[in-house]
This record gives sequence, C-alpha cells and structure tokens, in this order.
Amino acid sequence: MSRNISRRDFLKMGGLAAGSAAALGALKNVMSAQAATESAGSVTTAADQKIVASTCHLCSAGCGILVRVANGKAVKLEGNPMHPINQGSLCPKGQAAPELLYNPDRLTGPMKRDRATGATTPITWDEAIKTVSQKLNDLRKAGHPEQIVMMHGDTRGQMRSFLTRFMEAVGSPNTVSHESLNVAAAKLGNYLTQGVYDLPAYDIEKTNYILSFGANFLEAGSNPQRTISGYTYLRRGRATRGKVVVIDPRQGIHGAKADEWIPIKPGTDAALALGMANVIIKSGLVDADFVKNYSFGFDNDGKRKGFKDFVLENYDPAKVEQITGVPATTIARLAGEFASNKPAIAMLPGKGGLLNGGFGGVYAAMAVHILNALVGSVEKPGGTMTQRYMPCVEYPKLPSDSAASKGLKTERIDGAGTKFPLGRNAYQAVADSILAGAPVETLFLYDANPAFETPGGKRFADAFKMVPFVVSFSSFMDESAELADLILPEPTFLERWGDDHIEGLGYPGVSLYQPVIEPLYDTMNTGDFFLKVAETMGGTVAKAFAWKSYEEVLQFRLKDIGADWKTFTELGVWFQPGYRFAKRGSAHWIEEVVGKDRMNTPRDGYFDLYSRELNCLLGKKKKAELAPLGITMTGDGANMPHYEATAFAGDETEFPLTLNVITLMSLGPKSEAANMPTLQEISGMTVGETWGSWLEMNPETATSLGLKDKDTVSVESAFGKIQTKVRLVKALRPDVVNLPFNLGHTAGGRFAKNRGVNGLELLNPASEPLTGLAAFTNTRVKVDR
Amino acid sequence: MSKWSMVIDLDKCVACQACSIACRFENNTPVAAPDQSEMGRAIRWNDVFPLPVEGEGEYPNTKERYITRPCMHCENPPCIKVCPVGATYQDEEGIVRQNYARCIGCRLCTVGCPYTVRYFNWSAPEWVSPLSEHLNPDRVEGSGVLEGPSIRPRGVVEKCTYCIHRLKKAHEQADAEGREFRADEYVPACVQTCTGKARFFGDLDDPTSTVAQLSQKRRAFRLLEEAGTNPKTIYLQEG
Amino acid sequence: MSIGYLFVNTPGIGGIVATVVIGTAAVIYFLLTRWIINGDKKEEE
Amino acid sequence: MNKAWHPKNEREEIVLSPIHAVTNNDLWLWGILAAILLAGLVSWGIQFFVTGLSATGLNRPVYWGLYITNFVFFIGLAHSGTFISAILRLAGQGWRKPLTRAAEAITLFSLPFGVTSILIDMGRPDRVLNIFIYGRFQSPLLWDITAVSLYLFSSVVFFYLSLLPDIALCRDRLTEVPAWQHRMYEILSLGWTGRNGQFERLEKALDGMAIFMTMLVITVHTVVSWVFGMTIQPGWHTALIGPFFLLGAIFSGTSAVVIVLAILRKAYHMENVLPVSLFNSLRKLLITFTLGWLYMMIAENLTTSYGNLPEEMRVLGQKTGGDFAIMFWAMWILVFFVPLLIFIFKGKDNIPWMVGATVMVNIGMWMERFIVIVPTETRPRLLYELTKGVYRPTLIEWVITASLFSGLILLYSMFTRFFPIVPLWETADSLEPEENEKPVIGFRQHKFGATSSAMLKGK
Repeated sequence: MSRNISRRDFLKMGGLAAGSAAALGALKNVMSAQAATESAGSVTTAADQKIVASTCHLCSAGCGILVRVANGKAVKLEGNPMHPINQGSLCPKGQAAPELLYNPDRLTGPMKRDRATGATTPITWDEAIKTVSQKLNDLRKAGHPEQIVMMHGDTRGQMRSFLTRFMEAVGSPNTVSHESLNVAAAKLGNYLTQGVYDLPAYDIEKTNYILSFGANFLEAGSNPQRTISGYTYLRRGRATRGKVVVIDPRQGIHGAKADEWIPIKPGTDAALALGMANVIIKSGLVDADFVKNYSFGFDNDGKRKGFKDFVLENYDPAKVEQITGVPATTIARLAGEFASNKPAIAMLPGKGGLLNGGFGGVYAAMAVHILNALVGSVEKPGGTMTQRYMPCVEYPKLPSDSAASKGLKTERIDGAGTKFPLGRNAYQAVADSILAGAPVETLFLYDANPAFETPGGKRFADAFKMVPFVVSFSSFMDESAELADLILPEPTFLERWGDDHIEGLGYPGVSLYQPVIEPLYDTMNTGDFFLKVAETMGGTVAKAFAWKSYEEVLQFRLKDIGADWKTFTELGVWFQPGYRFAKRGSAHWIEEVVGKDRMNTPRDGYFDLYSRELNCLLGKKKKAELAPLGITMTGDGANMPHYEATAFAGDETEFPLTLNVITLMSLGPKSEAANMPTLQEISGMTVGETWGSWLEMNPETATSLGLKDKDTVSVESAFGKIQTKVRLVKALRPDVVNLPFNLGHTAGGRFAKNRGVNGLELLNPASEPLTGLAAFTNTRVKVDR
Repeated sequence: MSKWSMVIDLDKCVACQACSIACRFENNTPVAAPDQSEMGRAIRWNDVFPLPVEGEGEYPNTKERYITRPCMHCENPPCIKVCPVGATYQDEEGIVRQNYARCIGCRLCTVGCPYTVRYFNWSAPEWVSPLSEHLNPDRVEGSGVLEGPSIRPRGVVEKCTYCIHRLKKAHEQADAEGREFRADEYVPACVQTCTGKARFFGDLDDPTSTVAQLSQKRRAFRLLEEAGTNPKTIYLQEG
Repeated sequence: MSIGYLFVNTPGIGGIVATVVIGTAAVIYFLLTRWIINGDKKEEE
Repeated sequence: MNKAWHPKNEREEIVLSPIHAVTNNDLWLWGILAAILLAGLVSWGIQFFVTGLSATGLNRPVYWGLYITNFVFFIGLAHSGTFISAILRLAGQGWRKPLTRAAEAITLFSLPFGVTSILIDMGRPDRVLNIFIYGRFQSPLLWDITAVSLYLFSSVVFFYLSLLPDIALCRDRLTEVPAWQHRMYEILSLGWTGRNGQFERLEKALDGMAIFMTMLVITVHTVVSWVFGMTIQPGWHTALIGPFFLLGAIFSGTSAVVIVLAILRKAYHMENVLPVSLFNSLRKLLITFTLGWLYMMIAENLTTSYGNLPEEMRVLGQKTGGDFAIMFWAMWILVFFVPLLIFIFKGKDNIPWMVGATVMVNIGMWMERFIVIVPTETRPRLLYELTKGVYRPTLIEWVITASLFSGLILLYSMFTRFFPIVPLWETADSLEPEENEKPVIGFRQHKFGATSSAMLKGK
C-alpha cells in the first residue's frame, strides 16, 4: 500500500499548491484595501513649458491661437481668449495643426526640378536667390517685367501688400489673388450697390432675423468661426432668440441648425431676393427714410426706370415661384417676417459665385444686399457693418523706374478690367490666357495651388509647360509644386512671422503670426526671400525694399496700431473694439460707409439700388454687346439686380443633376489641410464616411436611378468623369448632388494622395464673362453605375 | 469633493468636431489608418455624429440632427459593474476612470456600455515620425497605474476621463500655492475649444455652478435616460 | 459601507472566492476518493 | 501485486479490443487533426505576439465574435455528459449506462476548449492572473471563472471515479500493452482491488455527485449567459437568456452524444454493446428538446415583438430581416424543422438519419450562439445609425476556431484508444460475484467462509 500513501501525499500537495499562489496575491490585495479606487497614479508633465500667442492660417478666419510648447515641441493649440474672432475657441483644423507642423511629408529645403525627368535636386538658398533675381533682372532688361506673374492664395495682412509692392517695384501689374474663386462675388455685389469693395460685416449678435442666401456660415463661410460665435450668441446668448432662415439647395449643418430651410432651385437666388423685395415694397414695409434720402434709383426718374417699378413689374411672387421653386406664400411670409422683425440681415456667402449661383452671381449678390437696404439694415446695429482696418504705416513711395512704369501700364494677364470688365482678379483665367499664348516668363505661386483648387485645374498643368520658369513656395509637394522649376518651401504658419487682418466684426484689428518654435527644416519665409531677392537685384528694387527681414517689415507697417511690438507679440492680437455706426448722411458715412470705393461714379453717400457703376460700364451697350457678357436683360434692367437664367454647362436631358462642390468644416479650403491625417479621418462625419469622397444624393433621385446607398457610381459632366461612392441624404434637393472639396489630391503628401476624388475636375472651367469669377455651380452632371 | 459634470447645449453645438480633435491632441489617441477607420476602429473619445430621429420626415420637411458625445460619466455606470479586475472605476469626484495597466482586455465593459463610449486598442497606437513629436507629455502614472494621456499598450480599453490629468495638475497647482482648489480652475480640452461655446463644465454639487443651474432647465435631458445610468454629461435640447 | 458592498467592491475578494471554492472542492474530492478506495479496508487486517 | 476482482461482463472482449492496438488509420487521423491544431496554435501565436486582436474582424461596436461564440458553444457541448450520466442517473434511467462514459468524455474534452476560447479572446491574456489578484466578484466574469473551473474540476473527478474500476481492469487484463501504458494503468487505478465495499462506496459517491453535478450544470450555463444578460443591451438583457442557454446546451450536448455513439459503434464494431435501442431512447429526448427549443424561441421573440421597444426591435429586425436573416432562418431549418421531421418520421431504428439530424442540430446551435451574440452588438442603443456594426471574421479567426474543434476530436479519439469507452463495471450483469465463481485471492474468503478451499481453487 506504500504507493497509495505516496499518491495521497502527492494529491495533497498538488491541491494546496493550486490555490495558494493566486489566493496569496488576492489576500495581499484585500489587506492593502481600495487599491483600485484610490489609484496611486500621480501626474507628471514636461520640464520646461511656455505658451506662445500666434494666429491660425488654416482658413480665412485667422483665429488667434495660444500654442503650448513643451520641451521645445508644439504639442497643443488652444484658442486665444483675447482674440475677438474666436474668443478662446478653436475649430478642428486649428486643433489638428500640429499634424501640419510635424507632417512627415513636409519639404525640408529648397530644390530645383528637372522638367524632362521630373527629378528634384536640393539647392542652397543663395543659389535660389541668385537664380530668381537673375531671371527677374533679365526680364526687366528685356523690357518685359509684366511677363512676371504672381499668383497668391488667401493671403491677407501685410503679405498681400508686400507681394503687390514687390511686383510693382519689379514692374508687373500681374499680382493675381484667388479671390475670384470665393469672396469676389459678394465683394462686387457690395461694391455695385453700397460702393464698398469688401465683404459686408454683419452685426449678428444684435440682429433679430437672418436670411442666409447659401452663406453656409456654420461650416465654410468666408469667416466661419466669427459667424459661429455670432450665431450661438444670437441663439442662446441673449434674452430673445433670433430667427435664422437658410436658403440653400443643401441643408447641411447650417440648414439643420436653422429654424427654416428653403431648398431653392440652384442659381435662382436673385429671383428670390427680388421677389421678397417685391413683397416688401408692395406692402409698404420699406425703410422710407433710407430709400428716399440715402439711396439712388428707387423711383423712376425721367426716362430712367426705378428699382421700385422694375421689381413690381418683373418679380411678382407667383412668377418667382416658377423660377425658384419656392412657394409664393412662403416668399411673401419670409419677406414679411424679414421686413417686420428689424434689425434683420440678408447674408451673402463668401464663396464662389453664389454658393448656389454660378453665372449671374453678382446680380444675385446685389439683389441680396439690396434687401438690407430696403429694410434699412445698412450700417445699423443688428444690420450690416463696413469693415474697418488698422492704420498701417504707408510704404515709402516706389522710386521712379522707367522699366517698371512701362510694365505696369500693360494689360493684366488674367483679363481683369479688360476681358472681364468688372473683375479685379481672375485667378482661374490665368491658365486660359497662357494657353491662349499670353507671354509669361516667370510665374510665382505663393500659398496657391491652382492646379488643384480651380475648376478644371488640370489646364494649369498644360499652362505651366508653356511657362519657362515656375516658382512654388509651398511647404508641401502639392499638385502645382510638382510642376514647378524651383520649389522654395516656406515654413508652416507656426514657424514664421506674419499677420492677418481681423475681419467680420466691423471694427479694426490685427493678429500676429510668430515662430512658436525654431523652424524644423531649411525653409525660408517668402517675405524674407523676396527681401533677399530685391537686395540681390539691386537698383530701384533694392531701394524699394530696404528692410533686413520680413519681421522688420511688419514692425514698420504696424507701428501705429497702438501697441508696442513687445506687447503685441505677447498678446498675439491687437484691436479697437466697439464698432461705431456712422449716422446716415454724416461725413463719416460718406467717407467710410457708402460709396467710398466707387471708381467711376460720385462718392456721394447714396446707396445704389440702380447701379451707376454698371451704367457707366453697360449703359451704352446694345443687346448684341451685352449677350457675350452673359446678360440678356437690356436697358435700365441691365444696371439693376435681376435674374439671369443660369447658363448651365451640360444639356439638361443628358445631364439632369446640378453638381455642387461643398467645403467642409473639417478639411476646409486649404490644400495642405488635406495631408493632415486626423482631418482626413473625420472629414465624412455627416454621412459616416472616412478617408475619402462621397456623392450626396437625395433618396428619391437614387431610387429613380436604381442606386442604393454606398453604391459605387460614376459622376460625369461635359468636362470629366469620376468614380465615387453615393450616400443618400434626405435633406437635399433631388435635382442637386454634392461632392466634398479638398479630397482627390494627386499629390501633396501620403495622407492626401489618392484619397477620394476632386469634384472640381467636373466643373465648367469657363469664367463669368462680366466679372471673371470662377463658376462653381453651373455645371450639370449625370450619375450612373 | 466636487461632482464633475458637463452640460452640452445642442442649440449652440454646430457639429464642428473641434471637441473630438481637441480631445485627440490632449489625450494622445492615435489616427486610425483608412482601413481601420473604415472598420470602425477609430478612437475618438468624444465623437460627433448625426443623431438619427425616429420617423424623421421626408424631403423637404426633414431635418438633420447632430450630437456630440463624450463619456457620460454615469452615476450608475454599467461598465464598472461588469469589470472583473476593477480596471475601470469611479473615483471620489465621480469621474469614471480607466487604468490601462490593469485592464485585461476582456471587453465586457465595452459591450456593457449602452453609449459605446469605450474604445479598445486593437493594435498598439503608432505615429509616423515625426508626427509623434506633438504628443502631449502629460502622464498619469504610478505603480500598477497608467491613465489619461499616457501612451496605451495594445489590447486594453480606453475612454474619456474628463481630462483627468488636467484636474490633477490643477489640484497640484493649488497645493503648491498652498490654497484651496477651486472648481473653475479646470475644464476638459473639449470644453475649452468648443467653437459654439456650447459646453459647460463644473461641479454639480455646487448649486451655484453653471452646470447645476443648467441641469435644472426645462431643456435639459440625458441620453438614454430609460437606461437608468443617470449620466453626469447632460444635454440641452435644440430650439 | 455595508458588508455586501464591500464584498462586491473590494478588489481581490472575487479572486479569493474563486480560489477558495476550487480549493475546497479539491480537498473534498481528495477525501472522497480516498474514502472510496478504502472501502472494506478494515477487513483486510 | 494482487489482481483485483472484476465483475463479469461478456462485452469485455469487444470493449477492450480497441485499446489493444493503434492502427495506421488512427495515426493518419491524428496526424491531420494535429496539423490543424498546430495551424491554430501558429495563428494564435501570431495574434498574441504580433498583431493583437487587430488580426480579427472585430471592431467597434462588434467587440465580441467567433471566439466568444466558440466559448459558449463548447461550454454548451460539455453538458452532454453530465446530462446523460448525472441527470439520467438520478432519474434511474438504466439504459443510459453503456453511453455514460462516451458522453462524459465529451464534457471532459470540450470544457478546456471553452476556457481556451476566453483566453484567445482576451486583449491581454498575459494579465489573466489579475482576475485572481484584483478579481471583483461583482463581475459576471468572476461567476463564470468560478463556476466553469469548478465544473471542469468536478467533471474530471466524476469521470475519473467512474473510470477507476475499468482502469484497474485494463491494468489486470491488458498485459501485452507497452510497459509505459501498463504503468499508467497501475498509477491511475490507485490500487483498486474491486472489494465490493469499494463498489458500494463508489456507487454512493457517484449518486451524491450526480446531484451536485446537476446543480452545477444549471449554474454554469446560466452564469455563462449572464455575462450577456447582466448588461443592458437589447436582446441580451432578458431573464429568459439563462434557461434558453441551458436548454440549448443540453440540446446540442445530447445531439453530440448521438454522433459520437454512432461513430464509436461503427469504428469499433460495438453494434451489440451500443444497441439501436439507445438511439431510440435518445431520439425521444431529442424530440422533447427540439420542441423545448421552439418554446423558448417563441417565448423570447414574442415577448420582444409585443413589447416593441425600438432598440429591441432593431436587434430582432437584424435577425429576421437584416444582415443576419440568412443565418437566422438557416438556423431555424437546421435546429428545428428538418431535425424534428427526421426525429419523428425517420429517426426510429435508423442511425444514419439520426446522425444527419444531430449534425444539423449542432451546426445550427453554433449559429444560434453566434446569432445571440453578434446582432445585438451591431445595433447599439445609441449610435445604431452611424456605427452600424459589420462583422466579417478573418481567416485567423476561422483557423483558430477549426483548430479548437479538431483538438477536441483529437483528444477524444486518442482517449478511446487507451481506455474503455464503454463502462464495463457499470454495464456488468452484477457487482455480486456468483457462487461458482473463482474468488480472487484475498479477503473474499471471509465473506464466503471457505478460505482454504478458495485458496486451493484460487490457482
């Protein structure tokens, strides 16, 4: 039996061994009670930390930021509470900015590119400076400085005037801003009526009623953060809650948050606005004092037809219903509400044509802004304001220079003011001119990626081939930089000096960019680059730029803002709060508010309901001459806002749907944002998409086309064809489809490349004949499997 | 002891997703690669998404609704009940916390949470160099403790902590200056960045605090009230 | 703090319960087996 | 050493015959199974050391998938043995005797794979000890750990005890087996001598344990279901989930027994040992279970649809008409319609039909586990619109799943080659030696008071 005994012992030992280990552990734990609930975890953080105030550059809002720099790394951005635009808030783009700064695809130094092979080779900055100044001097010697062209993006603050000054010093009138892609329509609408070439600022906080004509002001207006701040105050910040009506074929977020959403037929905003004007006039709700004493052309005057009769005759709500698809009753009701809940605002979008306009966008803009005039909201608390700017010290006068002055007399390459009589910039048209043979020897691309961001941008690829010398200052190898001869990367906005005007609040303010950390790579602020180039060029150009660094330029220009440089760099922002509304008819009114920018007509303080500027331009023209400008209306009507049926590209039977390219809060308007992985991840939030494009379509339309949600479809216009995924969106006009902007890059970095499709490839590349605006929403498409 | 609570006014929320991203950069959640994101493995402690409406209307009488959703920090958290090892727990200030060092990755809490606010590290978080440079250096660590922005190992659950490290830092600051800690000395990153100023944060036990007062508004509601979890993240209705 | 509360919330308790249960079973089964094997043992001597 | 007395059993020859030699076919079978098992191990290695759970198709909100399904299924399968031998033992069902061991073996070998499934599913299996060190008994997972491990342990003992006499038998009869094997018998038999006091106590003990085991069976599968039931997720949070899991478990377990018996019967020529009558009795049980399953199904879904709570309906919709519709209705066919018809009209005296039906039932029951777990996750209460869960298991998951099953079969078939798969002592005509029987050397002389003569006859 001995074996049995030993077996028992074995069992015994085994049995004990099994439990003990774990049991002990557990016991230990119970003794040292609550080990779980009061964790011993203590917080540790970086040794040296500082906060640097600067400004965000990821959209046109220019929010103030406070950057947390820990151990020399920029780890977090917060909104600058001092900054009047964002008041401490910061949108996802700003929050994700460290991904721009520490992006793995950033260009690390200057390089030149061989056109034949496309291979790039690093060069030194001195080499770059020599090459460029050499080139510019040669052109000046050859007597063709105008063949130097500068295309720049949404560049504000001093950099804009700095670049313009450089081009003028060299002798070229061809500084082309990309505003024809977005804000110009609204600016022109304002100019042709109020006589101010700028976006109207809106006193959202104090208004009672907002009619948003596709302003998309909660996602992608010209200044989303400012409008968001105003909107939320309007809704919940005060005793009475203002009403918001959104007029847009797509509901989107701003339509969803609004009290009413009016899905209007694309391109018919002018008609709707005038229909409302009709009701307001008919029911005697106009601000009599304003139209009588401070506006021009309300009543008939001799042989000239007045706005009143023109509207009463042509824009009866019943007729407008036919055009816009908005019920006459609704039009009448909204007009009534608008005029009887003063102060009220009719808001213009800061976006291409009108978001839902396209051609005829300027007339629409005029019509919308005139609504403000009719109810007396112009320059009224709760109405519109006129943007004021910080006083900047004038640049010293340019030294006289024969070559330069000769060059400056030449026509602009983009046809602004000539081919496009009303236009001031025709960014996208530069390609056409070059392809049409306009001589361009040197092309600078600053903060600009025309090959991607313009309708039919691919034309620029061909255009650049015809330009012997293309220089890009992009921080990333984007679609345009890929075609350049010299790529001279600028540091990101977190590593360089710069400034931005504070716009949208009326009162003046300026906001500072400063290097929050030492530049990571061998990059150079383009301002400094041009200073060095000027120096190397010598002569008058050198004289015109007698500053050591771009920081000095800023200090010089901003001397008079009222803050010393040290304070300014600490706060990152300086402004003169409190908008002073000008009294109607006062000197103040005439100098700053109404008519101050008029070029051909009296700056008499009269708000044009009948545009005298247009009259100077079109008055003499016959039907045949107007037609090519896209104007069917003749006589006085042509000088007044009126509805021009949108000339859609693409026959309605073949291409039944209107394409609308929408800008997202997440990816925003700037190419480089597309290479920020976090933004790519969240871009499709509204439909649950990620890292790619989608086509928004109304379920009814989908059913009629036999499409299901998430089907892969091909979207085809007269100009191109793309493949993407269809997503069904109820809150969208059945005759409209949407594609998100800033996807479908073919370059620009690993995160941007080949993610989704670029809707702009499908758009009509032509420019609006009257104004040189790019037309974003006059293209029809067809969708099928 | 404070009882931390967040009030989100949906009338002011414009679904901009700033909260989502502020949270990511404050708490070091990794970017989800396209395929992973497509699979639903993206980690955003505070997520923004369209809130489906039962029986929503047809065009044109239809309205999209959006909602932003951090952790509810329930007073009666279903996730804590089921955790086998006490890796997730409610601290004395009412914050539902998560200890990455103890979590065994059984995911009982993730399936237990009716709000799906708990996230699992399917793989170890990664950042393409030099993207890792921007990581928040703050850490909440101790023996057997790993919380907050600390980099997570693979295979554990993580979640919104009302920015616990910010709270701890604020406490330490107060102690260092030898004074009482005040409730207004700390807000989570999402509250700080909110573009619509739609988020309010504070001590629910203090009747004078904004959150306490807003929580009594007629517009106030909680997500899935019927679930009886009694969230401390409170919403205010639109309109 | 009721006993019940402590019981469910104190960390480690669960572990102890589990191990104790298994442990007890082990002992019982061991004795049981021995008891069976020893059937009619006495008669042997 | 002295040989033990063994009750007389004319089936002995047949039952012991499989143990004599391992055939080439066995080696082939084992080879293949081992290969699959190995593949599974490798896959798990990859998941554990390299990829983590990102190798699976799991996501948010579908946090649980195949692995947990397997866990529930294996635990369910495990109920076969205990049901047959414990519950029927209490019910005094004599006919069960020949198949008790075969059934218990299923229990024994499927339980470990249930436990393994949990480990495979864990994000940090390396931290498994935390469960004991920081374990919170409030967590259903702790109930699981406790119940399942106790169950595993108890079934081992229960199984081992009822095996004791037969091990001793092997020890004494199979003299020509390899030395190590014989040694194994010697050790495991604990020196069993077959004294009838031992038999008496053994019977007593087994009766006692049967009661305990029955309790355990119920507890175990109920707590397994409570892992789901204790959350407030639609489709899980119902009091019925416990009983339903239990019934499902016994259902699939019993079906598994039918399959195993049929195979043994064929492979080891046990036609007489395992008569068709056995199948007929099981058939009656199975018909009951099938109808029981129907009852549960109706009870659950009718309640849900009458309650008509949106979140519950979304989950139900997923099953009846959504992403899982095909699987759901396939399950109905496999678990209910076809098997029931077969059991009733074809099953009598017809083993192939029975096998076919029971195979269906088991596949169907595996699906049922899946359908209980996944659809609920795909429709979370809050984000159901946007985070519509989609779950596509990856190759690794499938391979690991397959390896678990092959592992089960491997262990089982190996066991049958080393131990009698039909209990000989239990099926013996009597545990009382007959008069004329040669008493074994030792103590029995006292009993029959014929020491010397017995001694003489002894050799």
